[in-house]
Amino acid sequence: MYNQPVAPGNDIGMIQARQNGFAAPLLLAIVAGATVGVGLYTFGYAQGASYMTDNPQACANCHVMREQLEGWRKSSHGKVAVCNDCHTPPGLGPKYVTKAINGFFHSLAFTTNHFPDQIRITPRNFRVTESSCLKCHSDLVDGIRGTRTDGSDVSCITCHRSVGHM
Amino acid sequence: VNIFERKQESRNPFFRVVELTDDVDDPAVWGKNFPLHYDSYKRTVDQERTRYGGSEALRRLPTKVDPRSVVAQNKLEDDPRLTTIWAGYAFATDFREERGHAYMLVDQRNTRRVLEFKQPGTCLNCHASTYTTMKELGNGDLTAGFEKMNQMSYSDATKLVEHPVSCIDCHDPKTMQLRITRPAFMEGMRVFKASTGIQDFDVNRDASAQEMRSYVCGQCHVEYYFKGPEKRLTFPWQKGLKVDDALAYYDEVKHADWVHADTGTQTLKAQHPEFEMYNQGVHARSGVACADCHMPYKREGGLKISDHHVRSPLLNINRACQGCHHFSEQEMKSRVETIQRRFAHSRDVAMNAVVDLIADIKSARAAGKTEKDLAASRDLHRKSQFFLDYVEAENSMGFHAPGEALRVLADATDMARRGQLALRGFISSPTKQPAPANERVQDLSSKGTR
Amino acid sequence: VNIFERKQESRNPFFRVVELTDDVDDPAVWGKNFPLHYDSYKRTVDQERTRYGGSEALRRLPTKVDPRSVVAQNKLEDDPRLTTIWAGYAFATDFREERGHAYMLVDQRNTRRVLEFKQPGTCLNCHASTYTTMKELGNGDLTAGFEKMNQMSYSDATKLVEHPVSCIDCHDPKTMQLRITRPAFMEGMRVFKASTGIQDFDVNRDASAQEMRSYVCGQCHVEYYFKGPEKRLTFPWQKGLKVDDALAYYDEVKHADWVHADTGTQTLKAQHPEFEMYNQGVHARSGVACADCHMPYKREGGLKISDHHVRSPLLNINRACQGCHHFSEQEMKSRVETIQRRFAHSRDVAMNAVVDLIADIKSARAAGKTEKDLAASRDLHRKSQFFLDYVEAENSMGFHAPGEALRVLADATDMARRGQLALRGFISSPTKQPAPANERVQDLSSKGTR
Ligand code: HEC
Ligand code: HEC
Ligand code: HEC
Ligand code: HEC
Ligand code: HEC
Ligand code: HEC
Ligand code: HEC
Ligand code: HEC
Ligand code: HEC
Ligand code: HEC
Ligand code: HEC
Ligand code: HEC
Ligand code: HEC
Ligand code: HEC
Ligand SMILES: [Ca+2]
Ligand SMILES: [Ca+2]
Repeated sequence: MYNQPVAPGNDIGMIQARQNGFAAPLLLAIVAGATVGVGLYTFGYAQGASYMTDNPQACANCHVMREQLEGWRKSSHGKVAVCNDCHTPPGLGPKYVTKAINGFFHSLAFTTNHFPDQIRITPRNFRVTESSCLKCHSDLVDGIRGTRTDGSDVSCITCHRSVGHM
Repeated sequence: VNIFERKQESRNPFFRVVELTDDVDDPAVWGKNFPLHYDSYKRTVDQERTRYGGSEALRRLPTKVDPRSVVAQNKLEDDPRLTTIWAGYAFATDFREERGHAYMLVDQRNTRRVLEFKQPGTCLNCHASTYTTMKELGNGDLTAGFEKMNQMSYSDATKLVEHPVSCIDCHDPKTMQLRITRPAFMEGMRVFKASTGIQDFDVNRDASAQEMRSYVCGQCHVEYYFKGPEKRLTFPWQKGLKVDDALAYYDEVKHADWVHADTGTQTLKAQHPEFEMYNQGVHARSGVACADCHMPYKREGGLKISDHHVRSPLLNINRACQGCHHFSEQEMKSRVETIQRRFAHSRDVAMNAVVDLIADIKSARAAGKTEKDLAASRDLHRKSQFFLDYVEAENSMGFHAPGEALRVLADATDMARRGQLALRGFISSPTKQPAPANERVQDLSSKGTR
Repeated sequence: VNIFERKQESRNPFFRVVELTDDVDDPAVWGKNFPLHYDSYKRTVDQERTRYGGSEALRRLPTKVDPRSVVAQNKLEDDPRLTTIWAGYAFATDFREERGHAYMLVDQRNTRRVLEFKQPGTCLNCHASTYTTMKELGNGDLTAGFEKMNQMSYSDATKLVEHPVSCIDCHDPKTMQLRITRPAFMEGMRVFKASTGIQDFDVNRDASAQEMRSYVCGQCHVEYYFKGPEKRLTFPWQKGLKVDDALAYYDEVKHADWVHADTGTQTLKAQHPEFEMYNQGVHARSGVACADCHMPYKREGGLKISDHHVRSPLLNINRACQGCHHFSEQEMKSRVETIQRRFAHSRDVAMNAVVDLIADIKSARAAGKTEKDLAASRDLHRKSQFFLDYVEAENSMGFHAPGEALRVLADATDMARRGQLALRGFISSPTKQPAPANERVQDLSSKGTR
């Protein structure tokens, strides 16, 4: 179940809609939409652009991200990893796709004010983050992953949930 | 392109110096490929106690019958009430605190329960590396070998084994993946899952990797009985994993472990239902596995490995708990002890009630009461004994499922006292029956963390 | 997420359109400066039920004596056993599910416990905004006013108050900081802290900001009694906050709330010990405050404010729980209900035992047993009644401290059944006294999260 986390139960339909993995075509569609979308919102909000930089400060252009920024500063990773190290997948392509998707939906959510007070990571981004740990730690954990087959990998977040921010 | 897939690059940092086949039960051989694991595995000889767990190394004079020079605490001396509740059963002659895996075979061979009572080969299922033995006995057919071993006498069967639980009992030698090697657990899970609506569950095929981190332990750390003349090792899970379900099952198949010496009651003895109780707790619900706490990862040089020094997590709080709980070691320890202290209190209350009931039935018999007069109180004796014993035999002192353990003790206390009242002609007929303590059987072990 | 960090954020300057003095008890006036808070505060009129909590809006025909057109569930009808355990006491005439703060004054004025029984002004301490009233009565001296109000009749005293608990009862109008305005709580905390070795504790001086987030609630959500002819509101905390400590205190001062109609026992009725039970739980230990769950932060425009719509957190799981617990709302809800279901079961078992005991003593009296014959069973009736009532009256259905609540029920069950046995001449004299359930009094509320 780790590799397939259940929906982090928030009842906002629009969010539910994002909770399934993205098939390639749908992905493209969204990327397109996303770019437009981001463009659009960037117009009103500088923040949209924040998604394209790696500066944590930029994430916190949205005050709703401030909590994580504060927590991140204090965390063991505050000095070693930025938001995007953990919240975007390896590889430039995937990275910007993800940024676009998040940028689009988060900007949308932010403007329409449609999101829970206690923000919960989506299953998709949860998986992105799980895989991002390996960008830096794969050597260390090769051993414990050795008994695992694809799709049943060790979930780092189970035990290290708060490494990035409380 | 699936951007989530983790790269499957060289995931094998372990340097294989020997070829491991499915017939190597000697851990030393496996140790050649996995020296770090073998070293920690061997550390299970260590004896260190915690407030309620671990074990204490007590010296003794080796004798011809029992060559052990070191044993763990004698629980019967520490709490004589146990000899009363088990009167007439082998457990009343010898029962010690359990210790590390390294001792499982020698402790079994030398307990008076084996030395002075005839026991079947079945006992070995959980006290030795029996995988290769069973395969040989069954000429390749594990289950056939399992059935053969069960039907042998203990003395004959034990000659066939050499090691305590070994690498091969938990691991596939080729992939090192976890696997279930005990037919009793395969069958137990099948009937249990069926009770939750999942048909022909094959644990080695259908269980997730995280579940396997508990299932390998569930092969032994469970309540069991020997079914029929074939002495087949069987887990009472047909109706579910709760104590109520086990009792209902035993009642249905009319099973009793022994007849209580003082009361003549058809009594049941429960043994180490760690797996079942754990499944009633918030950790199982959260997807936390036995291995997470009892075999936490430890860093060895540039590598993280699972600590094979299986032991009390309270001897290893930093690794066992602090990954998930951000409180001091002292605070985590005292949280556990707060739970255990409460449990110990209610356990004592319940045990005193059962002891009182036994004394009452005993004197009632002496006073010549008829079987009919005793029926009601004996029925409550059987029930309260099993409920009490179930959580008492569970080895975490209530920690694995604090709420469920106390609920069971409250029920045991009520039943024992009502047993005493029944002898005095009082049968309770409440206007409102207690609401059920739990939802219908459900499988918590497979819940995710989210 | 770290609650302490969140607090920082909510430090926001609010527009002061009116000057708030220490004499303004009308929340509407405060609402001018804090419209968002006032709006959520007013929402406590909402009635919505959860499986075991919240409240249901039931229509009724307003009468001249009781003008309410909507009330909450009648618990006496839902569970008639309550009228038996409280026989002879006002609670047996009228006891409803509690609802939101907005109703506290009207529900008190119109309960048959007030309409049909003579009650003192003391009742108002927790059912109205009494801060300014007490100050006036004492010409500036809060405690003097408190004493005056206690000694008035309820009918006279209630004329002096107008609002349910209001801003001024929890806040300093200048700084908006939390403050304790109830002398009974100041005194209660002083004696309690003294029992833990801390001398002359002044809650408004010595409590941390985080503790205040629970203490303001602890002014009312606690067990209490009216001491002496002065009817002084008193909390039985001299020996500690546990049920055992409260009972020991009442025994020492020889207090009884009423004489049980059926048994003639000097009985005690417990009321809403939320604060005391919460202090036995893992949340208090972790530094989680009442307000964290019942008044979680919520986003209003750019601000994060404390939700003043005080209610069941199960109606607000995302804000109340998911800041700390990373599980779905459905999962959090079912975790709570699992705890509550177990509690409900053991509560029923214990209540049936107490009901049986009452019936037994009643018939023993009818059969002409002497006071001396009844002494032992009456003593156990007093104890088991209080233990049962204590956790039953606690309003979280066991959630605030699941382990402690079940431990108390197990003890209650044992004592009630032993009471029945005592009537039949059996007195238990165990070879081993139960180990103490808890460490010596300790102050959990002041534990940090680390
Ligand atoms: C335009 C404002 C804005 C900016 C800039 C922003 N966020 Fe967010 N973020 C939001 C909002 C609003 C939500 C809540 C979305 C929801 O729950 O529906 C959110 C949710 C999230 C989530 C959890 C929900 C999910 O989609 O998994 C993550 C992770 C996240 N943001 C990371 C980041 C990172 C990393 C950055 C910087 C690269 C960033 N955010 C910058 C507004 C923003
Ligand atoms: C950009 C590289 C990078 C990424 C991405 C990253 N880490 Fe780290 N991590 C580090 C470095 C460097 C350290 C050493 C920091 C130190 O020793 O203080 C570290 C330390 C740690 C530690 C030990 C300190 C502690 O907090 O206990 C843990 C555990 C950890 N990382 C887990 C994770 C997990 C889980 C993830 C993914 C959710 C992750 N890391 C993602 C670079 C990274
Ligand atoms: C079951 C719990 C658990 C899981 C799952 C887990 N870890 Fe750990 N991790 C630990 C523990 C315990 C330690 C501390 C080991 C020690 O102190 O020797 C640790 C230590 C670490 C460290 C710090 C090593 C050091 O001492 O600097 C890193 C980095 C790390 N883990 C990364 C990961 C990554 C990446 C994953 C996912 C592939 C992961 N962990 C999965 C429990 C876990
Ligand atoms: C070392 C890895 C790491 C870093 C760095 C990191 N995060 Fe996260 N983030 C995580 C993990 C892991 C989760 C999932 C937590 C969970 O599932 O409970 C998460 C979740 C979130 C969420 C969703 C809230 C939640 O708890 O589900 C937001 C929003 C977020 N991160 C924003 C940020 C921002 C903004 C930054 C930079 C200031 C940042 N993160 C830096 C690992 C990281
Ligand atoms: C969340 C952590 C956790 C999980 C998960 C867990 N345990 Fe435990 N276990 C403990 C603690 C804590 C104790 C008490 C140790 C003590 O008192 O010293 C304990 C005690 C035990 C003991 C007695 C140990 C001794 O020292 O005497 C056994 C046996 C045991 N557990 C087996 C299991 C099995 C089998 C499972 C899974 C079915 C399991 N545990 C799951 C934490 C855990
Ligand atoms: C083949 C059977 C078997 C398996 C599999 C098994 N155990 Fe055990 N375990 C035992 C026996 C038997 C003992 C008692 C040994 C003795 O007292 O001589 C024991 C003892 C223990 C103890 C007590 C140690 C002490 O100091 O008191 C713990 C903890 C424990 N096991 C945990 C586990 C965990 C966790 C797993 C799975 C990772 C597991 N066991 C798998 C049979 C088994
Ligand atoms: C289903 C697995 C299983 C079977 C079958 C089993 N044991 Fe055990 N045994 C365990 C586990 C697990 C422990 C450690 C936990 C405990 O002691 O409660 C243990 C502990 C012991 C101990 C050490 C503690 C004590 O009781 O003194 C002895 C001796 C022992 N068993 C003897 C036997 C004998 C004799 C039999 C057969 C009649 C037997 N076992 C059958 C699993 C099993
Ligand atoms: C009682 C069960 C048990 C026994 C016996 C056992 N292991 Fe393991 N082992 C485990 C568990 C559980 C894991 C974790 C696997 C996972 O998470 O997928 C593990 C993991 C491993 C791994 C993978 C890397 C790691 O550290 O997680 C290796 C290698 C390993 N064991 C070697 C051995 C060797 C060598 C022996 C014998 C000396 C042995 N094991 C005996 C239960 C056992
Ligand atoms: C892989 C994660 C993980 C590990 C390892 C773990 N826990 Fe927990 N623990 C949890 C979760 C999740 C909960 C449920 C509450 C929550 O959501 O935080 C919990 C709850 C608890 C509670 C409160 C429940 C209760 O019954 O009062 C205690 C106490 C506790 N854990 C102690 C321990 C101890 C001691 C250990 C180590 C022996 C341990 N935990 C190891 C995740 C973990
Ligand atoms: C960790 C969260 C948490 C904390 C801290 C907490 N509560 Fe609760 N409380 C709950 C939950 C959950 C319920 C059950 C609600 C239900 O059943 O609908 C509850 C129920 C209640 C109820 C009954 C509510 C109803 O809907 O009928 C009252 C009154 C109450 N709590 C008061 C308090 C007080 C006073 C404190 C502090 C002394 C406190 N609570 C601390 C979570 C909490
Ligand atoms: C001045 C006394 C007083 C104070 C202070 C007080 N309460 Fe209450 N509370 C009450 C009374 C009285 C009721 C019942 C009202 C009724 O049923 O008419 C109540 C009801 C409740 C309920 C039940 C709501 C429902 O739907 O059933 C909750 C929850 C609650 N209070 C929580 C709190 C919390 C949390 C605090 C502190 C932040 C607090 N209370 C402070 C007196 C108080
Ligand atoms: C120490 C504080 C306190 C005192 C003094 C107090 N109450 Fe309450 N009362 C509460 C709280 C808190 C609740 C909500 C929780 C509950 O109902 O258990 C409540 C609930 C009520 C309710 C609604 C639920 C029910 O019982 O029907 C009534 C009516 C009531 N009280 C009447 C009275 C009367 C009459 C008195 C005086 C004899 C009194 N109260 C004294 C705190 C107090
Ligand atoms: C039953 C107690 C109680 C009552 C009545 C009450 N409050 Fe509060 N209030 C609190 C608590 C608790 C906090 C959190 C304070 C903290 O965290 O230090 C708070 C915080 C506040 C804050 C600080 C900002 C924030 O949102 O945390 C303001 C402003 C406020 N309340 C206004 C009001 C107003 C206006 C009223 C009357 C309409 C009122 N309060 C009634 C308990 C109460
Ligand atoms: C400010 C943090 C915080 C908040 C808010 C909070 N909890 Fe917890 N909760 C904890 C901590 C800390 C523990 C102890 C275990 C651990 O360390 O994770 C815990 C433990 C638990 C447990 C396991 C204990 C047990 O008795 O089984 C449950 C269930 C739980 N919380 C439910 C809730 C619910 C429901 C809410 C909301 C009404 C809530 N919590 C709000 C921090 C919090
Ligand atoms: Ca032990
Ligand atoms: Ca209510």
